[in-house]
Amino acid sequence: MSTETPETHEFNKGRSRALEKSDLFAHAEDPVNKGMTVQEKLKCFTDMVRIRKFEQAALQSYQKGKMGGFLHLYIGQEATAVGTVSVLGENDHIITAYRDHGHALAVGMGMNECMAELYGKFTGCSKGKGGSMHYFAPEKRFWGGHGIVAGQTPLGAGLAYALKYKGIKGCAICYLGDGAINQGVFHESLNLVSLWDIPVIYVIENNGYSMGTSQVRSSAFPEEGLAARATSYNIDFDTVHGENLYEVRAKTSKAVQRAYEQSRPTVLEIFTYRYYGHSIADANHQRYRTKEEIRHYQENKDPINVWEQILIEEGHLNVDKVKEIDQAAKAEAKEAVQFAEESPFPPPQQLLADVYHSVDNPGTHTNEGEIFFNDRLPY
Amino acid sequence: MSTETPETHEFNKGRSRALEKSDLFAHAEDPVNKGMTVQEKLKCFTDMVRIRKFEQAALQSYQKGKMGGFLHLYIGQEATAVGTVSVLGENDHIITAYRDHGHALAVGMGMNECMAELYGKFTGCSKGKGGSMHYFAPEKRFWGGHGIVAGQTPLGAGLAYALKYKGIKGCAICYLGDGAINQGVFHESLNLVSLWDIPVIYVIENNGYSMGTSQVRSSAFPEEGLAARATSYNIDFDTVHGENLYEVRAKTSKAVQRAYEQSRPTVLEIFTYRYYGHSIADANHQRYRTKEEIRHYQENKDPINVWEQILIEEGHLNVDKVKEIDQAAKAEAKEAVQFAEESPFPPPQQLLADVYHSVDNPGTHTNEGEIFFNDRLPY
Amino acid sequence: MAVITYRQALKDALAEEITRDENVFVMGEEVAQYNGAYKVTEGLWKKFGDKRLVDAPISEAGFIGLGIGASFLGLRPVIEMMFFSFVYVAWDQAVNNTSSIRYMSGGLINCPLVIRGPANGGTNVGATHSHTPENMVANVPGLKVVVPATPADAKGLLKSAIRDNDPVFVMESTLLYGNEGEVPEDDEFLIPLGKADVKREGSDITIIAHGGCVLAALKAAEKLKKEHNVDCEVVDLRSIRPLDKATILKSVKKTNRALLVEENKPFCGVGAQISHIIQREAFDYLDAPVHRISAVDAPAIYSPPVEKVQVPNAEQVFNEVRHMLQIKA
Amino acid sequence: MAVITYRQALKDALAEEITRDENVFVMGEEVAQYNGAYKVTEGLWKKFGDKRLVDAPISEAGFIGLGIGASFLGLRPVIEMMFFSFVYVAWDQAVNNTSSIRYMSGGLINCPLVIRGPANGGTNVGATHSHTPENMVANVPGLKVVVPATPADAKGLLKSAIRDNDPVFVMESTLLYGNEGEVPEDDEFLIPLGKADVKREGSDITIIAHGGCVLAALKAAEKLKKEHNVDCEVVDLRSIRPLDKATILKSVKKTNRALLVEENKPFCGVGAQISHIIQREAFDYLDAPVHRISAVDAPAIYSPPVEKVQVPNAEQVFNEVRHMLQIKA
Ligand SMILES: Cc1ncc(C[n+]2csc(CCOP(=O)(O)OP(=O)(O)O)c2C)c(N)n1
Ligand SMILES: Cc1ncc(C[n+]2csc(CCOP(=O)(O)OP(=O)(O)O)c2C)c(N)n1
Ligand SMILES: [Mg+2]
Ligand SMILES: [Mg+2]
Repeated sequence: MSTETPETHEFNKGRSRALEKSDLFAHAEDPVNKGMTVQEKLKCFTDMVRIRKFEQAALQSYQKGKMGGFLHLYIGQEATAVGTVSVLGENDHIITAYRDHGHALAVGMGMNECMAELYGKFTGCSKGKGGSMHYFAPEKRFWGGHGIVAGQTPLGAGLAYALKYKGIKGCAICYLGDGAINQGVFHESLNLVSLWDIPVIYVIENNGYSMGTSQVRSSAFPEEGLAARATSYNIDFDTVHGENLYEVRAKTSKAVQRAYEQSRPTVLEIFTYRYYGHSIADANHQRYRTKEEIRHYQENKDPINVWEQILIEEGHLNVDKVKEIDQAAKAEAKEAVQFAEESPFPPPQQLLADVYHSVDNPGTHTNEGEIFFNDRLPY
Repeated sequence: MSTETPETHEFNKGRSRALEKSDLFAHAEDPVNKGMTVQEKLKCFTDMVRIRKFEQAALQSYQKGKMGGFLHLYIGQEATAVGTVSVLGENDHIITAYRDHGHALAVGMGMNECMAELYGKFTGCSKGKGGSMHYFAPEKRFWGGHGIVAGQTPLGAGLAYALKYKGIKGCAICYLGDGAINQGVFHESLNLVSLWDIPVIYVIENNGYSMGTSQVRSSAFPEEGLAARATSYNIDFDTVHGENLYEVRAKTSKAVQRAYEQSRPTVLEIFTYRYYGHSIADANHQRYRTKEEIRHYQENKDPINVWEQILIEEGHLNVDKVKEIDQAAKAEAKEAVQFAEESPFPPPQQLLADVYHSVDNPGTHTNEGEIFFNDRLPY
Repeated sequence: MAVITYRQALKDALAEEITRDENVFVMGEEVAQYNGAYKVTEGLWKKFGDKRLVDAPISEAGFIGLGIGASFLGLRPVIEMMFFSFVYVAWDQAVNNTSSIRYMSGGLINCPLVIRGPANGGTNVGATHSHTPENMVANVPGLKVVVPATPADAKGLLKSAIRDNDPVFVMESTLLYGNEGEVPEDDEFLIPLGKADVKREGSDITIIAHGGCVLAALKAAEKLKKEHNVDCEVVDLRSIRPLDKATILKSVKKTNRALLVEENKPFCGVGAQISHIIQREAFDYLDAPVHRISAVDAPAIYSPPVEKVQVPNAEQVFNEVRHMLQIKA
Repeated sequence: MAVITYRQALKDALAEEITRDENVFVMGEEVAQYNGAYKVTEGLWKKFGDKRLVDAPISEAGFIGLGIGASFLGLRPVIEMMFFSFVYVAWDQAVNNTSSIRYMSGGLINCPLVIRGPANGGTNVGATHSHTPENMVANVPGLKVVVPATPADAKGLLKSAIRDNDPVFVMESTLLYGNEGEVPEDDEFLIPLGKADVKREGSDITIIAHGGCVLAALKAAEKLKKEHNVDCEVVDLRSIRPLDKATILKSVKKTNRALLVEENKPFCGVGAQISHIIQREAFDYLDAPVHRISAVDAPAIYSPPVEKVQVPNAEQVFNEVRHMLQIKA
C-alpha cells in the first residue's frame, strides 16, 4: 500500500472528481458569494477554526479518559457544515448524523454546552444525556445529532414537510454519510420528498469511507457519483468540492432557491475527507487508507487552508490575523474544557426526567397510572 | 371519471408505453422463442388457462365463504409468471409476493394442494398453515409466497447468492409489485446484488396499482420507468409488454443469460394489469380506475388472448382446441375444489408443529429445556 | 349518547381532532382516496382534503420517520398502519427514534406522534400479518400504548393520544371495528391514558384483559355467573403503558385470584409483566398463583378453524376460571 | 483447557465452524478487512478469505434478508450486528421473516441463520445504541435466543447456534469481550441451547440472571457470603429461549426465594416471564414474592457515571438480597 499514490488508491479510483483541485475562485462571483461581507467571510473562517480547535481539545480530553462512548471528529470536513449553514435563512432547519460537532458550532451552539455534553455533565446541551452523537439546539433550528445511520433522513424530510404544511417558505438540510446512502430508509425518503415536492436538501458528506469501508466497497453507483442516485426519483443533484467554501455555498444556495421557489428537493454530494479515524476508537485507520492519502488531503484540500488562501488573496486576511483567530479559538476551547471539568454530573434522579413530556409536565395531559416500572430504584 | 378514456386516465399518463399494443411477433425470432417446440408453446397456453380457471374456481369458493383471509387474484397477469418461468433451467429459483397462485402453478404445483391450502386444509401445500399468500414448493425451487411487501426482495438475492457461493450456474427470479419498489429493503438489495455480482433478476410486475394507489401516486421515477431506478446501482434494466409471452420470454431469457454468463443482476419491468381488485376484499376497485380502463386491458392486452392469437396465426391452435384446453382446466379446478372440500383440517395439535426444526426432529440438535410457553393448551 | 361502531368512534375522534387542531393530520397507505383499507377514515378525505388525509407509498419507515420530523415542528401526525405488523419494517423509526429523542435532547424535543391501526390475529391472514406487539412497544421507555376494547374507549383514548405530547401507539382490532356501543357525543370526551376500566364488578376472581380479549372475558364472566354463580371482576386495562397498577392491585386484593387474558404470544407478553406486578405487590393476598391465557405459542396459523383455537376465546376463559376455582364441569 | 477471552472464544467458535462446514460464512459490517468493530473476527478474513468473511454495506435489512434466502439453500450464515440495536432497522427481516417461514411452509423450509453481536448498555453510547432486545426476540415463537456470560459459554453456545437448523440470536456484550476464562479446546465442545448453568450453588436464595448480570450476581453472592454468611445460588440462564425451566424451578423450590437480575428494561422484560413461571409453578414454595432488578426504566443515558447507576451492578444485587432476607446493613 505504501507505494500507492493517492491517485492510484482504490478509494480514489472510484471518485476521481474529488481529487481534482478546485479552482479557488470559480464560484466567487456567484450571487450568494458576491454579496458576502468581509465580516461574513471572516466569520466562516473563524467558525471553521473554532470547530477544529474545539475538536482538538475534545480529543485531548477524550484521551485523558474524561468521556465515555464515541467521539467522531469532523476535522477535515469543516467547510461543509460552515458553508452550507452560512447560506441558510431564519426559516431553514438542519439535522445530521452522529458526526455533529461541526454542525452544532456552525449553527451557533456554544463550546461550553457542547464540551460539557461530551463530559456527560448536567450543563451540557442535552444535560449529559445525549453525548457526542446527540447534540440538539431546536431554538437554533438544529435537530441533532442522530446515531442510527440514515435514521435522520426521513426526519429531515419531516422538518421540511412541516414547513410546507404550515406555508412557511423555508427548507431543511439533512446531512448523511457516503455509507448511509445504503440504508433503505434514505431511499424511501427520496421517493417521498420527490413525490410530494418537499423542500429538503440531502447533503451527502462523502468522506470516502464508512468506518473502514471505502466508498467503492460499499456502494454501487452510476458514473456521475452517489448523488446521481437522485435521478431515480427525478430529483436534481449536484456534486461539490467540499474543500472550497465558495463552491459549497454556491451549490447549496442553488438548492435552497430550488426549495424556496419550487418546493423541490435536491441531493448534493460534497467530496470531503476526515483526517482522523471513524471515531477515536478507530485507531487503525491508517490500515485501510494510506498515510499518503491523508497527507494529500491535508496538504491540498484542507478546507480551512483553502479558505485562508482565498481570503488572503482577497486581502481580507493575513498571517497575523490568522494566528489571532487561531489563538482565540484555542482559548475558547480551553475555557470550554474548564467549564466542562467544573460542571456537575446530572444527579441520578435525572435518569427518569425527560423520558415523557407528561411526567415532566404534570397536569398538562390526561395521563394516570404508572409509567415507570422499576421494582426499586437504585438511588 | 366515466368520460375518461384509458389513454387520458391519470394512471396511463404515467406509463404510456404500457398502452401501446405490442407487435405480436416482434420477439418470435428470438432464439429462446424460435427454439420452442409446439408442445412447449401449448404448455404455456395451457398453464395460463389453468391459472385463470384455478383462480376463478377459488373466487367462487371464497364467495361461498369457504376460506378466510385474503385472496389476491393474478388474473390478467398470467403471461408474466408463465413466460418467465418457462425459460428457467433446473438450477434456477423463484420467489414472489402474496399474489402467488400464478407462479405456483407455473412451476408445476398441483391445483389440489393449492386449492386445499386456500381452504386451510391439512392437504394443502403448506398444510393449511400458510394460506393464499404463502405457497411454497422448495423441491420445485419455488420459495414462496411472501406477505410483507418487498420482504422477499433480499431473500431473492440470497437464493442467488447461495448459487454463486456454491459455484452453481443458475439464477433466481424475484418478483415484486410496482408498489413494492418503494420499500427500503428493495434498494438495499439492489445495491448488494450489484456490488457483489449476484445473479438475480428482479421482475417488477407493474400492474399499475398498489391497492388503490396508482403508480404515479406512489412512485417518483425517471422517464424510462420504474425499472430505470436500476441505473442508480449500475444494474441493467428493461421494460416488457407483459401481455406478449414471446416478449416476456425473450427479455427474461436475456436477463438469465446475463446472470449465467456475467453473474450480473437485471431489473425487468413488466407492464401488466389485474382485472380484479387488489384482493377480493377490494370490492370497490372500479372507484380508483374506470371500467373503460379495465375493459381496454381485457380487450386489447389479455395475455391469454394474445398468446391464443399468436398460436392460431402460427397454426398451433384452433377454436376447438382452445375450448378443449379451457374445459380441461375447468374440470381440473373443479376437481381441486372437491379435493379441498373433502380434505380434513389440520388437527389443533398441528399448531405447535413446524415451528422449530429442533422440536420436529428431536435428537438432531443440542437443544434442551422448554421452547413453548403456553400455561395451558386449549386442546 | 349515540350507539355507534368502534370504527365510527375512531373516525369521529379523528374528525374532531382534525377540526380542533390544524396541526393534526392522518397519513398512511390508502387512508385518503381509498377511504382506508378497513374504512376507519371513510369520508374524511372528502371532508378534509389532501392536506389532512395523506395517502402514502408503501414506505412505512419513510413516512413514520417523516412524521417524527414533522412532529418536532409542532405537527401532530396520526400515522395509520394498515396492519400493525407492518410497523416491523419501520421498527427503528417507530420505537428507537420516537422513544429516544426527548431523552437524548435533555427534554428539548417532543415527539407528539400517534401510530394507530389494527393489531390482532384471528382473521386468517397468516403469521407475518398477525402480530400484537403491545408488549414490545411497552417495553421501551419513552413510548405509550393503549388498546381499546369498546367504541367509547376507542374514541376517548384516540383523542387523548392525539393530544398527548409523547408518542402513543393505539392498537385496534379489525375484529372490533364493526362492534357497536354507546359513545358520548361530547367533543371533549377524553379517556386518560393509564386508567383501567372495571368493566364488570365481581368478588370471586379478577380477570384482567385488554383489547378483544376483554369481550371474551366478559362473555365468560356471564356464563360463569349463570352456570356456576361465580362473580368475576373484569378489569379492562385499556392502557398498557401507562398502566393502572392501582386498579389491578385493588381488584386482586379483593378477589385474591387473578387470571390474565391476552392475545399476545406468552413469552414476555403483557401478562408476564402484570403477573410479576401482582405477585410482587399483592403476594400475601393471593390464594393461588396468577394464571394466564395467551395465544397458543406458535406463529399465527392460516387455517380458519384452527386459528380460532389459537387465539383466546370465552370458552377458554370459562374453563380456566373453573380450573382456578376447582369447579367441576 | 486454555484460558482465553470471551472474544477469543467466539472467534474460535467461528473459525472451527467455518473450517468444519463449508456452508458457514460470516457477514456483517467491517467483519472482514477491518477485523470487526470489536475484533471478534480478527484475523479470520486473512485466514479464510473473501468468501467466508464478507464485509457488507450498512444495509442490515438487506443483508439479513440475503442471509435468510441463502439459508434456504443450505448455507449457514452468521450475521454480525455491530451493535444489536441495529437489528431494529431490519426487524421485519430478523424476526418476522425468520420466524414465520418454517411455519407458513408447513415445515418445508428451514432457516439456519445466526444473528450475533453485542447487546448491552453501560458503555455510554446513548439511547439508540444500547438496546437489549432478548425479550422481544424471545417473544416470537420460531426464534431462539442465547446470552452467554462466560468465555466457555460463548464458545459452546455459538457453536451450537451455528449447527442449529432454526434461527438463533446470540447476544453478546462488549463489556465481556475482554474477560478471560477456561474454555475446553475440543472442537466438538457444544453447549445445548436451553440448558441453564448453576454457576454457584447455595441454599438461601436463588439469583437468576443472564449475560453480564451473571457476573454481578456472582460478585454479590461472594460478598453476601463473606459479610452475611448468606449462600446464594446463582443460576445463569444462558439461553432465554429455549428456557431451562426445570433448573429454575428446582433451585427455587430449594431456596424458596428468587431474585431476577437483568439488564433488560423492566416492562415485559425476560424477568417478567420468569417471575410468572416461578409464581405459577412453584407458588407454594415461595416464602416471599419474586423480586427483580432491571435497568432503570428510561432510555440509556450517556453520562458515564450515571449510566453506571442505570445498569444493574453487584452492589444493587447485594442490597436487594439483603432486603429480601431482611438483613440490616
Ligand atoms: C443502522 C446502523 N448500522 C450501523 C451503524 C454503525 N456505524 C456507525 S457510523 C458507521 C459508518 C457510517 O459511514 P458514513 O455514512 O460514510 O458516515 P461517516 O462516518 O463517514 O461520517 C457505521 C457502520 C449504525 N450506527 N447504524
Ligand atoms: C410492509 C407492508 N406494507 C403494507 C402492506 C399491505 N399491502 C399488501 S399488498 C399492498 C399493495 C402492493 O402493491 P404492489 O406492490 O403494486 O403489488 P400488487 O398487489 O399490485 O401485485 C399493500 C399496501 C404489506 N403487506 N406490507
Ligand atoms: Mg463516510
Ligand atoms: Mg401493483
